[in-house]
Amino acid sequence: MNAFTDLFIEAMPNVATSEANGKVSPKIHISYREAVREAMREALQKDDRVFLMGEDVGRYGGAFGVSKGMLQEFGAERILDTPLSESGFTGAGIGAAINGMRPIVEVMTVNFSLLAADQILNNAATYLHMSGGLFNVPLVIRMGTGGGKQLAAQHSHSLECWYAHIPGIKVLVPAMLEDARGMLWTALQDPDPVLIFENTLLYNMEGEIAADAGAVNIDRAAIRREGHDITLISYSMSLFKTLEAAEILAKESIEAEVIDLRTLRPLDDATICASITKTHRAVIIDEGWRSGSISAEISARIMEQAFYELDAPVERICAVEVPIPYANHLEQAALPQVETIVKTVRRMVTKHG
Amino acid sequence: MNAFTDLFIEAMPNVATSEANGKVSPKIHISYREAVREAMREALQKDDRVFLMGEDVGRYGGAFGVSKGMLQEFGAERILDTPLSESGFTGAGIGAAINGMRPIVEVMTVNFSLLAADQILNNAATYLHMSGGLFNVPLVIRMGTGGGKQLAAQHSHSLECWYAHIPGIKVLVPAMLEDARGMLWTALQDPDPVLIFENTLLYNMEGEIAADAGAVNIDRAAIRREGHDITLISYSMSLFKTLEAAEILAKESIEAEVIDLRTLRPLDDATICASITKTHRAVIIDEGWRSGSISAEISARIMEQAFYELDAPVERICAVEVPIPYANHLEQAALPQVETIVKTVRRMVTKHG
Amino acid sequence: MKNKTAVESHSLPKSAPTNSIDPKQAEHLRDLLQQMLRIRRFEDKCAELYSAMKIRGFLHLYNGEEAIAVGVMQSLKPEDAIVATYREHGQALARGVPMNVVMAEMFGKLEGCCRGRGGSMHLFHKESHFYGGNAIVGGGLPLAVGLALADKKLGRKQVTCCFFGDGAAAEGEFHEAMNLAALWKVPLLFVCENNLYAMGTAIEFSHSVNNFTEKAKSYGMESVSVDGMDVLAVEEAAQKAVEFVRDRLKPFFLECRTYRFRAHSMFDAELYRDKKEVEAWRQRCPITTLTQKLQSQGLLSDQDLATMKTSIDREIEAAIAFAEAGTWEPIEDLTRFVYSQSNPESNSELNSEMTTSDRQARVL
Amino acid sequence: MKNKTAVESHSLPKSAPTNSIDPKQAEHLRDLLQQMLRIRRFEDKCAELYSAMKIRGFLHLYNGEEAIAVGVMQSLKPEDAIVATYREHGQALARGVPMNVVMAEMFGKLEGCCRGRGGSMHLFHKESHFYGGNAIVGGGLPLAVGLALADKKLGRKQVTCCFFGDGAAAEGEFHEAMNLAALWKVPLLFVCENNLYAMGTAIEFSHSVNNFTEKAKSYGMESVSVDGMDVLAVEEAAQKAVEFVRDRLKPFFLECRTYRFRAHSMFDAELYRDKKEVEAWRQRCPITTLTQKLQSQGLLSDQDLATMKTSIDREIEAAIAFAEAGTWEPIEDLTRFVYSQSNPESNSELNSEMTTSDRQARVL
Ligand SMILES: Cc1ncc(C[n+]2csc(CCOP(=O)(O)OP(=O)(O)O)c2C)c(N)n1
Ligand SMILES: Cc1ncc(C[n+]2csc(CCOP(=O)(O)OP(=O)(O)O)c2C)c(N)n1
Ligand SMILES: [Mg+2]
Ligand SMILES: [Mg+2]
Repeated sequence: MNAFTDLFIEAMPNVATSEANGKVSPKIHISYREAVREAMREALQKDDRVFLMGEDVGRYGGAFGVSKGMLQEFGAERILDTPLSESGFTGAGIGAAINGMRPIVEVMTVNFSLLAADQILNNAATYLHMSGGLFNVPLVIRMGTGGGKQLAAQHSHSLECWYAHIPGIKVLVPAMLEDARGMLWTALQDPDPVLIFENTLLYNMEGEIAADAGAVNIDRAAIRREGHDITLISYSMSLFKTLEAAEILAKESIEAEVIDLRTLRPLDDATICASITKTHRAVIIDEGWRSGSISAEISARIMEQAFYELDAPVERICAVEVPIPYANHLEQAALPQVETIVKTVRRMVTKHG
Repeated sequence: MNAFTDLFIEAMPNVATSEANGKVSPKIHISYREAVREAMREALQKDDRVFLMGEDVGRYGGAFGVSKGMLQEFGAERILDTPLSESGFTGAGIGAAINGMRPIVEVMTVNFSLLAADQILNNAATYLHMSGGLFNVPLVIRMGTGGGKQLAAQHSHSLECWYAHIPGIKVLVPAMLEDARGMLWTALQDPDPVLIFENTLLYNMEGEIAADAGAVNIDRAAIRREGHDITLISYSMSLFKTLEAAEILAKESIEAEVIDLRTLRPLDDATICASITKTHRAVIIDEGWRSGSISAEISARIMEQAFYELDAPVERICAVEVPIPYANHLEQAALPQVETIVKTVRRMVTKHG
Repeated sequence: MKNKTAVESHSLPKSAPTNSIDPKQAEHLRDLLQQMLRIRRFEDKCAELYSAMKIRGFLHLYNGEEAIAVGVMQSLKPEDAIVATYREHGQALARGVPMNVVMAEMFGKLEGCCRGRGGSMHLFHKESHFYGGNAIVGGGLPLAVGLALADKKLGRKQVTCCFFGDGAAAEGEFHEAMNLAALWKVPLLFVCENNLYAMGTAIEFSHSVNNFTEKAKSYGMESVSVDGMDVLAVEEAAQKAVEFVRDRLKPFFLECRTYRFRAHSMFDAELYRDKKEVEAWRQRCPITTLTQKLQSQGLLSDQDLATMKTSIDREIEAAIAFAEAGTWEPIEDLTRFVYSQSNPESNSELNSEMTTSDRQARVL
Repeated sequence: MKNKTAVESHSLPKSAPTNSIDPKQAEHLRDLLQQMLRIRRFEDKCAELYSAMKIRGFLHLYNGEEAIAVGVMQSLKPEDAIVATYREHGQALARGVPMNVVMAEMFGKLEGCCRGRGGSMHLFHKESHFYGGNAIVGGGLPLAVGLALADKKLGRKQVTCCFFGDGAAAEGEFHEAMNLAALWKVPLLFVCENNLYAMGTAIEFSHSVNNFTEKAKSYGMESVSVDGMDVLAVEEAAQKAVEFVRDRLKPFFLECRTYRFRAHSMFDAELYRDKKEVEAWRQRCPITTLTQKLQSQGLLSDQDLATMKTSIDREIEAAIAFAEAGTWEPIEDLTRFVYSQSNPESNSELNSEMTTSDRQARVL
C-alpha cells in the first residue's frame, strides 16, 4: 500500500524529544507564513517526490506569499504554476499521487475549492475504497480559509466542515506555529489524502518556536490552557479569540480549559470528553456557519459520549448565517468575537454554577 | 424584489382545505415519480416562465424517467436537454432566474452536483445578499440522492446536509407522495433558490393521494405517527424505515412519535422540541455519513433548546462512514436499517424507562 | 451627466479617422477620452484611498484597460445586461453606475450600490442592468449564458455582455459557457480582456494556445481580436459584434489585447514581470494615445483637457464626500437579504443568540 | 493466454492489408477477432446475468465499440497506464485484467478485482496498471493528466491512455485536462469514443461543434479521427499515436467514431434513437466485418470460428463459475480501505455503534 513510507520514518524527528530530553532547545522567531514555507522547503529538500503545484505558487510567490522564493530555490519542475483550473490540477495531483509522486496541491482558498469538490470527494476520498484497497492517494491539499479581511461573500467562508464530513480524507487545521511548521511533513507521510486549512489571517502571526521544531502528530487535540470551570473547544483563528476570552475570564476567577482541535477529521473525542468529565460544561467556537458546522458534530458527540457529565447544555458560538458581508462592522458582527465568548461563558457558569 | 409572486397566490390551493372542509376528496393512485412529474407539468402549464433543464430530461425522459413524455407535451424550448456541463447549466439556470424566468434545473444526482457546487454556493446562495438585496434568484434545483441501488462509491451519497449548511438557499426533502406532488409549486413561488432532493429509491413508491392534491407548505416538519415514548426524527427514504421500526416497536408497546423533517433548511426546531417535551428521548435517522450530517445539527439543537427535557442522550443512526460499496450486503450494512432502529429504541427505552 | 449619455447611441466612426474629423465626431472622441480619464483618475484615487484605509478588502484596478470598458459600452443599449469580474470599476463607471454609489460601496456604506455588502469586487446596479462584480474567476460566464437565455426565451431583443480575463479562459466554466452559448444560440457577447497575466501567471503558463479566436472557432463562434489599447478600434469592433449578436441571435467572441498598468491587487509585489515590459506597454496608454491624436488635430486644447480633469476630479471629490457622509448599515440588519423576505426585528445579541436568525428563517 | 499476449507488441500492418496476408499477420488478425468476440460474448452474458440479478447496479455494455479497446491496446506496453469510464469491461478485458476477477467483481464477491466494492463501473487492477473505471463523466481526465505527469517527472518512458465519451467532452474537466496536458506536455493519449450519444442526448445537442479534431487543435494538440468500427484502422492510428506520445513526450488526441449497439444502461428504453439508425450501424459491426474479411481471404474457417467461440464461452462459463464460487467480504470488514491502515477488529454492531469506526479512524 505504502511502500515508500518506511524510507522516511527515520528522517522524521521524534516530536516529543525536545521536551522529553530535558534540554531546552534554542528558539527562533518566525511567522506562520514562514513556518508553512519552512515546512514545504524541508519536504522538498528531503523527498524528491514532493512538489508544490497551484495557482501562482511560483512566479507570484503564492497568493498569500507563502511560497515566496521557492521557485528560485527549487525550480519550475518542483514549484509548478498552474492555470486557473482547480478541478484539473487537483485531479492531476490525485493522479500524480497515485503514480508515485507526493504532490502538495495549493488551492488559494476554500471558496475556490468548490470547483474541485468533485475531484476531492469522488476521486481522492473514494479511490482507495472503491478499488478494494489497490490504490491509495498520498496527496496533501493546502487551502486558505476564513473571514475577517473584508473580502465579502465569495472569498470569506470556512467550509472545512464540509470536507470533515468525507470519509477517506483527513482534515487538519493548524493554529499554532508549531503545527503550521510540523503538520505538513506528517501529512506527507500519510498514505491517504490530507487537507490542511490555513486561516489566512494567521499568516502574519509571529512568535517563537524551537529551532529544530519538526513533524508533529496529527491525531490528537491539544489542551492549550488548563481549567476546571468550563471547556472551550475551538481551532484555527477562533482558538486565539478563545484564549483571549479565557484570559479575561480568568480575571473573574473563571478558569476555562481551552482545547485546540488541530484535526477536524478524525475528531479526538477522547480529549474532548476527558475535559468535560472535569468541567461539566462546554462551548464550541467556530468560524463556520452555525447550521451543520463542525460545532454541531462536536456537540452531538458530547451528547452521545458525555451526556451524564454535563451540568448545562453545550453551546455554540459560530458565524452568523449570512454570506459574509464586505463592510467591516457587518463582517465582524457576523464572526465569533471574544466578547461573545466571555458573555456566554459568564452566563453559563453563573447560571448553573 | 419579487414582483411576480403575487400573481400566483390565488392560484395556490390552500393546503389545509381538503381536510378542513370535512369533505372527503376523491383519491388517485400514483407513484412518487408520477407525482413529481405531475407537479412539473402543472407548473409548466400554469406559468410560462417555468422551464425544465438538465441532462437527458427531454429525449431520454429523465435519468430516472421522471420527465418522460414532457418533451412531447411541452416542446424542446421548455424541456431543455443540456450537455454534460453541470456547472454551466446550473449557472445558466441562475442567470435565467435572475432575468425573469423560473427554471427548474435537474441535476441527475447529488453526486454530480459537486461539479456545480461553486455556482450553487458562490452565486445562487450569495447573489441576493452581496448585491444588497438587488437581485434575487428564484431558482429550483431538483436532484436525486441516496444509496441502496448498488451504484457504489460515486453515485450513492446523501449530501443534502452540505447544502443545508448554506445560508441563502432552502433545502426540501419530500418523502410522502403529497410532498413530492406539492412542494415544487411552493418552491417555484419562493423568491430565492430552493433545492429539492428526491431519494431515487422512492420513485417507484406508489400510493393514494387526493385527486386535487396541490401545493403544500415547505416550512414545517410533520408528525407522521404520534407517540409518547420516544421521538424518532427522519426524512426522505429513512422515514419509511423509521415508520416500519415504529410499527414493530408498537407491538412491544413502545409508542414512538415519528417526525418527517420535510425541510432541512430551515429546520423546524419547534416541532422537534415540542415532541421531545412530550417523549423526553430522541433518535435521529439519516442516510448521510454520520460526522457532520444533518443529524448532528439536530442533535446540537436539541441540546441547546431541549436539554432539560431529555431523559437520555439523543442518538443518531446514520450511514457508516465509508464510500458506499457496490456489494449488496456491504451496502446494506453501511445504510441505516429498521432492525438497528428497533434495537436502539428498545435499548434507550428500557435502560432509562 | 456624461455617464448617462455614455450608454446612449452615438454616431460612430465608420473607419479609423485620422484627418478631417467632423465636429460631432470630435465631440464623441472627446467624450471617449473623458470617460477613460474618468476611470483612470477614479482608479488612482482608489489606490490612495486604499492606503488611507478607507477602502479595504481586495482592490483590483483597471488602469491601462480603460479603452475596453469605454469602447464596448458605446454600442450597448440601456436594457442590455453586463456581467463583469472583480476588476469592474471601469465597466461600472462606463456603464453609468453613478460614481457616488460605487465609492460609497467601497467605503462599506449603506449608501453604496450594494449597501456596503459587496465592496469593490461585487458592484451591482439594477437600473444599469449591471449584474456584478463576480469574484470567482469564470463564475460569471455561465450566469451570463442564463441571462441571455432568458432574454431569448422572453423574446426581448437584448444583448448580454460578459467581461472576463485571459486567466478565466482556463477554467472549465469557460468551456461549458462557450459551448452552451454557441449551442443554444443566445445573444451573448463575450469580451475577453487579455492583459497577458492572470495574477502573476503569464499567459504562456496558462494556455497551451494563446490564440483566443482559435478557441472561439472550436465552438463555432464568430470572433475577432482587437487592439485593446485603442478605444476607437474597440468601439468599432464592439459595434459590429453587438450588431451581430442582436441581429443574428448568436454569441460573439471579442478578444481585446491589453495590459494592466498596476499590480494585480494591492497585495502584489509584481515579482513576475519586468519593469521594462510594463514601461513598454505604458507607452501605448489608450488615454495618452487619444489625447495626442486629438491634440495633434487641434481638437483638444490644453484648456479643454484641464477642464476635463477638473470636472472629473470634482466628481471624484464629490463621490468621496458622499461616501464619507454615508452611514453604516445597522448591525441589526445583518441577516437581511439572506432571504428575500427576511426582515429581522432588533437582533441585539447576534453572536450569542444565533438561533434568532434561524428562527427568522423559519418564519419566512 | 490470449489476453496476456494482447498487451505485448505485435508486428503491425504497415497499410490496411487486403490481399496476400502473411501467416503472422493472419494470426494477428485472428487474435484481434478473438479479442473482440471475447468482449462481445462477455457483454451479452453480462446482460443475461443482469436479468438473472447476478449483476446489479448500473451496467453499461460495450457492444459495437469493441474495435476501439482492442485496437488501441495493441500498442500499449504492460507498464503503460489506462484510465477508463463506467463502460470499461472492454478495456479491462483487452488490457488483460483476468475475466474471472472482472466477473467476480460484478457479482460483488471478495474475489473480484476490487473485492466487490467497485462493481461494473469501478474495475481496477494493479498489475495491469488499470486505474478504473470512473463513474463521474469526465472525472478520469484530470487524473490521467496526473498519472502522465508523474511518469514524466519520474523519467519513465510510459504512456497513459485515457478513454472517455463524446458526452464527456462537454464537461469543464475536459477543457482543463486538455489544456493542462498540452501545456505541460505530458505523455497522454486521449481516446475519445464518439458513439454519437451521451445517454439519450445526441451529439448535436451536446456540442456546438462536433468535430473533435477541431477541439484538439484549439489546444495545439495533434489529433486524428478514425473509423472506430474498423479494428485495423484503430490499431494503426493508435500505434502512430502511442509512438508520437512516447517519443515526443506530448499528448495526442484520437477520436474513434463508433456506435453503441445496446441501450445506454440496463434502464434505458432507447426512446431517443431510431431503430433504423441502430440497424444501419449494426451493419458496420467491427466483428462481422473482420470475420467476413478473414473468411473471404480463406484465413478463417467455420471450424476456426466455432473453436474460437467455444473457447471464449468456456472462459466465460469458467468466470461465472469462479464468481459463483466466490465468497462475500465479511461485513466486519466494511470499514476497511477507508484509510490505508484501517484494520477493524470485529465490528458486530455496526449500525448502532457508529463511533466504532470513528475510534478506529482516530487510532491510525
Ligand atoms: C476560481 C478562482 N480561482 C482563483 C481566484 C483568485 N484570483 C483572483 S483574480 C485571479 C487572476 C485572474 O486572471 P484573469 O482572468 O486574467 O483576469 P485579470 O485579473 O487579469 O483581469 C485569480 C487567480 C479566484 N478569484 N477564483
Ligand atoms: C458528471 C456526471 N454527470 C452525469 C452522469 C450520468 N451519466 C452517466 S453516463 C452518461 C453519458 C455519458 O456519455 P458519453 O461521455 O458520450 O459516454 P458513453 O456513455 O456514450 O460511452 C451520463 C450523463 C455522470 N455519471 N457523471
Ligand atoms: Mg488577465
Ligand atoms: Mg457517447
